[in-house]
Amino acid sequence: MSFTDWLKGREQKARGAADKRAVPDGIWSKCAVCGHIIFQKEILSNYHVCPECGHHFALAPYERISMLLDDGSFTAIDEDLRPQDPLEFDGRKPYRQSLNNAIETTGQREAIVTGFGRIDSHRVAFGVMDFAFIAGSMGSVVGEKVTRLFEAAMAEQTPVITVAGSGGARMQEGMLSLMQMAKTAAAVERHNQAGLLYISIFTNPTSGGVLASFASLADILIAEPKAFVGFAGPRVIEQTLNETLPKGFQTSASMLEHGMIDMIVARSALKNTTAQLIASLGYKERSVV
Amino acid sequence: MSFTDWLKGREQKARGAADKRAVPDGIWSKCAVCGHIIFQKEILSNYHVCPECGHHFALAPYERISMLLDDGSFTAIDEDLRPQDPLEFDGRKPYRQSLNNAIETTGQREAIVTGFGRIDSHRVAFGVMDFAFIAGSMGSVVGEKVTRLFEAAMAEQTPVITVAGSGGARMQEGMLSLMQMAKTAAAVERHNQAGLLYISIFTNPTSGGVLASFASLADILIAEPKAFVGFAGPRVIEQTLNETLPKGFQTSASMLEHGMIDMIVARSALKNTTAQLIASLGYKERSVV
Amino acid sequence: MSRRFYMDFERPVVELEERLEELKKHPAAHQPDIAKEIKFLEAQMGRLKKRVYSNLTAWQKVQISRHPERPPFSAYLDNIFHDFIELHGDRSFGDDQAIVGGLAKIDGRAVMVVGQEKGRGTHGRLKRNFGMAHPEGYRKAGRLYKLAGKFGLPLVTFIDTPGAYAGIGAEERGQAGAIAECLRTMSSLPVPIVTVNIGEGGSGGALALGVTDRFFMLENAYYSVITPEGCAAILWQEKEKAPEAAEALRLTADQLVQLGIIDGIIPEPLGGAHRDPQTVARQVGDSVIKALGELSPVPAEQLKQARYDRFRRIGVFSEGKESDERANRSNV
Amino acid sequence: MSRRFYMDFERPVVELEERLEELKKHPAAHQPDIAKEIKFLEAQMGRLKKRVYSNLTAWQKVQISRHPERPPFSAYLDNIFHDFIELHGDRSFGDDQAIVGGLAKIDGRAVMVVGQEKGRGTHGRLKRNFGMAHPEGYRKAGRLYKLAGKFGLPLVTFIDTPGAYAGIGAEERGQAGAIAECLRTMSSLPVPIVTVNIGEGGSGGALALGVTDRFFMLENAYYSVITPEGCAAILWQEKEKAPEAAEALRLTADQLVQLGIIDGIIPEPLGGAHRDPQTVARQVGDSVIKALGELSPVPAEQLKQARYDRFRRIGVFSEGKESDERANRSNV
Ligand SMILES: [Zn+2]
Ligand SMILES: [Zn+2]
Repeated sequence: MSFTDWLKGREQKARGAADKRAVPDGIWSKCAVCGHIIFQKEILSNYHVCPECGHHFALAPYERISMLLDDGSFTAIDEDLRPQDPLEFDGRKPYRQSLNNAIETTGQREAIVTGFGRIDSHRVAFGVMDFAFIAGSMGSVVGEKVTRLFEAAMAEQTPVITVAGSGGARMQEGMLSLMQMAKTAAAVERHNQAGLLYISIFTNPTSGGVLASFASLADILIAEPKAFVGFAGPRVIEQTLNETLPKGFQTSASMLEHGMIDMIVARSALKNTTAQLIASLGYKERSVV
Repeated sequence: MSFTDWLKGREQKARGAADKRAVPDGIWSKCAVCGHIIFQKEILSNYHVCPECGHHFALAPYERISMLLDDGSFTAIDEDLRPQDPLEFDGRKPYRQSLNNAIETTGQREAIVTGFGRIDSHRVAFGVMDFAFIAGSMGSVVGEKVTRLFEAAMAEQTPVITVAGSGGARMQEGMLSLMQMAKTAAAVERHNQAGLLYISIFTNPTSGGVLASFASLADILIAEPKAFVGFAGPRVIEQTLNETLPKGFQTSASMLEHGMIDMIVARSALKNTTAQLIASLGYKERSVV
Repeated sequence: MSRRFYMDFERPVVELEERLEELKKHPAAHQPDIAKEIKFLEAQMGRLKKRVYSNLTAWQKVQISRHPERPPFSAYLDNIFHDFIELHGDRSFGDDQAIVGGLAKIDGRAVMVVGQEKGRGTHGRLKRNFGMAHPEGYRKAGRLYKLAGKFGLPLVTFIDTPGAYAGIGAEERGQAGAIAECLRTMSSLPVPIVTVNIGEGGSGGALALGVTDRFFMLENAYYSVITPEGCAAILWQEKEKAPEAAEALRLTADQLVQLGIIDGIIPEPLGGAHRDPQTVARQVGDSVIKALGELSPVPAEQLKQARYDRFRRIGVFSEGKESDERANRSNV
Repeated sequence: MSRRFYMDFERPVVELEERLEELKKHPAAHQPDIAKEIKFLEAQMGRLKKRVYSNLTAWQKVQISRHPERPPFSAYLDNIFHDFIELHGDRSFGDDQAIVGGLAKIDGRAVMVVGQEKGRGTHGRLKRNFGMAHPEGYRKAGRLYKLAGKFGLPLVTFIDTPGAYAGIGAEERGQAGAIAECLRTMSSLPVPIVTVNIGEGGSGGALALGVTDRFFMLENAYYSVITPEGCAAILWQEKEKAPEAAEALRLTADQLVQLGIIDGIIPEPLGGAHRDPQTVARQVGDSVIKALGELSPVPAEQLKQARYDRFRRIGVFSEGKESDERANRSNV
């Protein structure tokens, strides 16, 4: 099983929606982790977290926006950026076809939504990735949108918040994808050197070229509970080592224990925590620099 | 046995001179490590290194100066700084007495000699510690002389080279000694922020408050072979852990393996290496900053 | 009653306390003669406490600073600060629980707060390694210092450690270098720094949180270049001389004010901070708030220069011809 | 003769080479008819080599880039640079032997040089972990980058890695973060950077040495977002499709020039760099020296801006109303 398959498995497990049924009282789902039966409105009121086991189901970008940003405050930017097929990449499935499928399934044009909004009235530049769009992979469009987001935030002197969920760089755009790592890292560094705040939130899963570029370069790194967070896929590591991995390896808890992230924050507390961080760090007195 | 005893044992071992005899052909010594009999002039011509086992014998400051700096190029500064006994410290032996003994034995006024000289014609600020002076410990005078050395180097825009050999902070000056760590670290940092080069050389032994302050903050860290380099004394660690320490622990080789120093350089190559480093790093083109 | 932890010199106080409590529990406690004895003993108690605690030796203070019930950093965090968000990890090896840090507010002002945490109870102490940090702890601290610098947040640090941990992994991962980097970073940080030593100030491991603009000590805290035991082992060749070493090292708050090394002493109730943690915390909070108020208007360059000068002038030595000696004792 | 390592597609060349060598060793090699055959075979050899090596597929180039006799970074270090002083360690955990770096001179100019070293021989390869670095290797690289920045030394990097190491310790010590920090540091380094990919350019682990002002590749080197095998396993669900994946990924030097990602190709002798390491090294040296000559007069701010722009413009996408599409293909 490839890393992407493995991730997709996790993803499907994570979407209670996969197991959605209608009964007279309403629509219900079954938590893929604990088996608990949950009514849809209960899921919605509980931040898409299983009330039984605390599993954090995957979110679509606009669900995330509605949970994290002030109501109606978000305005997308660069919505009209669309992927091309510069390598005319033809694997088992042509890239064009993968793109069309992803666009159809998610209703998005690419694996990230970027724009400006408010968190507890603080204006922020905001980007949220969509793992459902070709495993949240970063190709030219994701790289460009992330870079423009940081540039726009610099122009406006606002903090940036990103929510990552990604399998890594997008293979089908080859080296153009790898170069987005350099491009986004450079943009983050400029924003950093301007003294501005960047908060990066890792959701399940965050890995590969996204974790090894912009997403790791924030002032504050937050992970959702029980998220997969790691550079290499566990299958790759198992093949390298020819042994099974320790329990809890590459989870947000392990990342915290090994000093890689600042904190794990449950989805229900994410908005408050983020707002508090921005209140402390987001608008410094320039005089002290 | 205390750390200082242990260090003193090493020190005595290291000084082949302790075992010096006169025979008709000249003066000879016995290497305390391998037992080899060495004539004094052979020691001198071999950089005070045992030709049999490569053991680096301890050097007096002016021996070090003659090996590392261009002949006759050294001019000492701040020679007239002398220790006081601000705490009127009275251990098993009064501090005044320890000082007088040290001054008598070493012919030095304190545990460091500082000044300016040339290495392969490059002008440098230079400081060398004397372990024979109360275990090379850093009290007010050592801290002040190190600080003045960095300040003078900043004024002249020259690199600084220090040769450390120290058991740590000087207990008999209490907190005044601990504060020298902060004072010297701050001076190094100013010199660093001015874009100037600092090369720190660890000799046997370098430990405690000297290793945990200015001596570790250099751009390039060099250790002599087989030197003891560590923060805490091995006896302290053994007591903490209640077990014996791994072989080679806290040696320059172990420091290299664990990524803490840039290189180990034999005494015979030290001048050349230092000169080469200064040639590359010491006189940068200011335009690029 | 469960026996409290007490130090040798406290025995008379504790014995009297126990007798008093026993009497008060007595069914006939309200009877005139017993009530009278209680009253008498209570008066005696006040005098006894004053006698025992008012003239503590250096070594007795060291013992109080190590009292197992002494309020650790977390007590001050809870009592003085609000909206604390802990920030974890050194971003390269681990999250050392012996040092705790994060964003918080004090009196409405956002600050970065970093302190050494000894923990409470056996489990807590083990988890915190008795407040003895590994290099990753100092690297976490350094990371938070820099974050404070980037965002212009004042830094408040709390010292309470017997010393940096002395162990194999700690040495192998560069304990000395990690501490040195903290000194370097603090020395040039462009924000106000206020430090409180709330208990043990053990050597370089403490100083890594102490290159500061204002340094306060609790009355019974100590701050020393080496532990009294370590000093005794080296200079007297016997650990039992720790009380003498404690005296000789001049490690108490009042002695360090005299030496010009610290700025102020925060009083403790008779017997130590653990006898009234709330009051002590409030007084610590007041000192920190006042110092932040003084430092905050100062421009960054001026702050850094003043901090440099503060340490620059510490040291006692003589200079010049021996006959014409001019001693530098500006700090004494 | 000891059998040389060869790749499948090289078999005809190797067989002919072996026959030729045998003939030459023959006692009667000087006799006219044998001498004539040798001459004939040598002519044939030239044609054969050209046929076999001139139109290599992407996958064949990947195989050449991994040839066990291919000159590693150390060969270039020895041949192009002089006065090399190796600088070790990340100053916090270890000294990763998969990345080698230090001060050196090239054509008399002092530079910082950092490269991935695969090692030679079984022992050497193991010691170098086959050129796959751990986080401490990337942290060492980052430390040397900053040192170059502080002292205004141009940075020369050599890429040759299948990828960053994928292992438990590597993950636990923050492989992703360590790579990201390298990208960040290189992107804002105030000195000229020149990079040569001498063999394998495996993904983020290679890019951590490649945020540069000039990027050269040896003719048979590859540079890819993922190894062909990895790509085949994921997209084709079978590793055996690696040749197809190699083709699809556009990972060869000439394809990357076309994509505007690299600046130049340094030729190799027919069959690969291992057939004439000296000549290849000389050509690599010439390219580096020329690039350094061009970049050195450029002021730091301008260098940094140009480097930002270089990566800023990479990416292929369309923008605007779908009907009125304006594609960004500036780099193609
Ligand atoms: Zn559940
Ligand atoms: Zn010997």
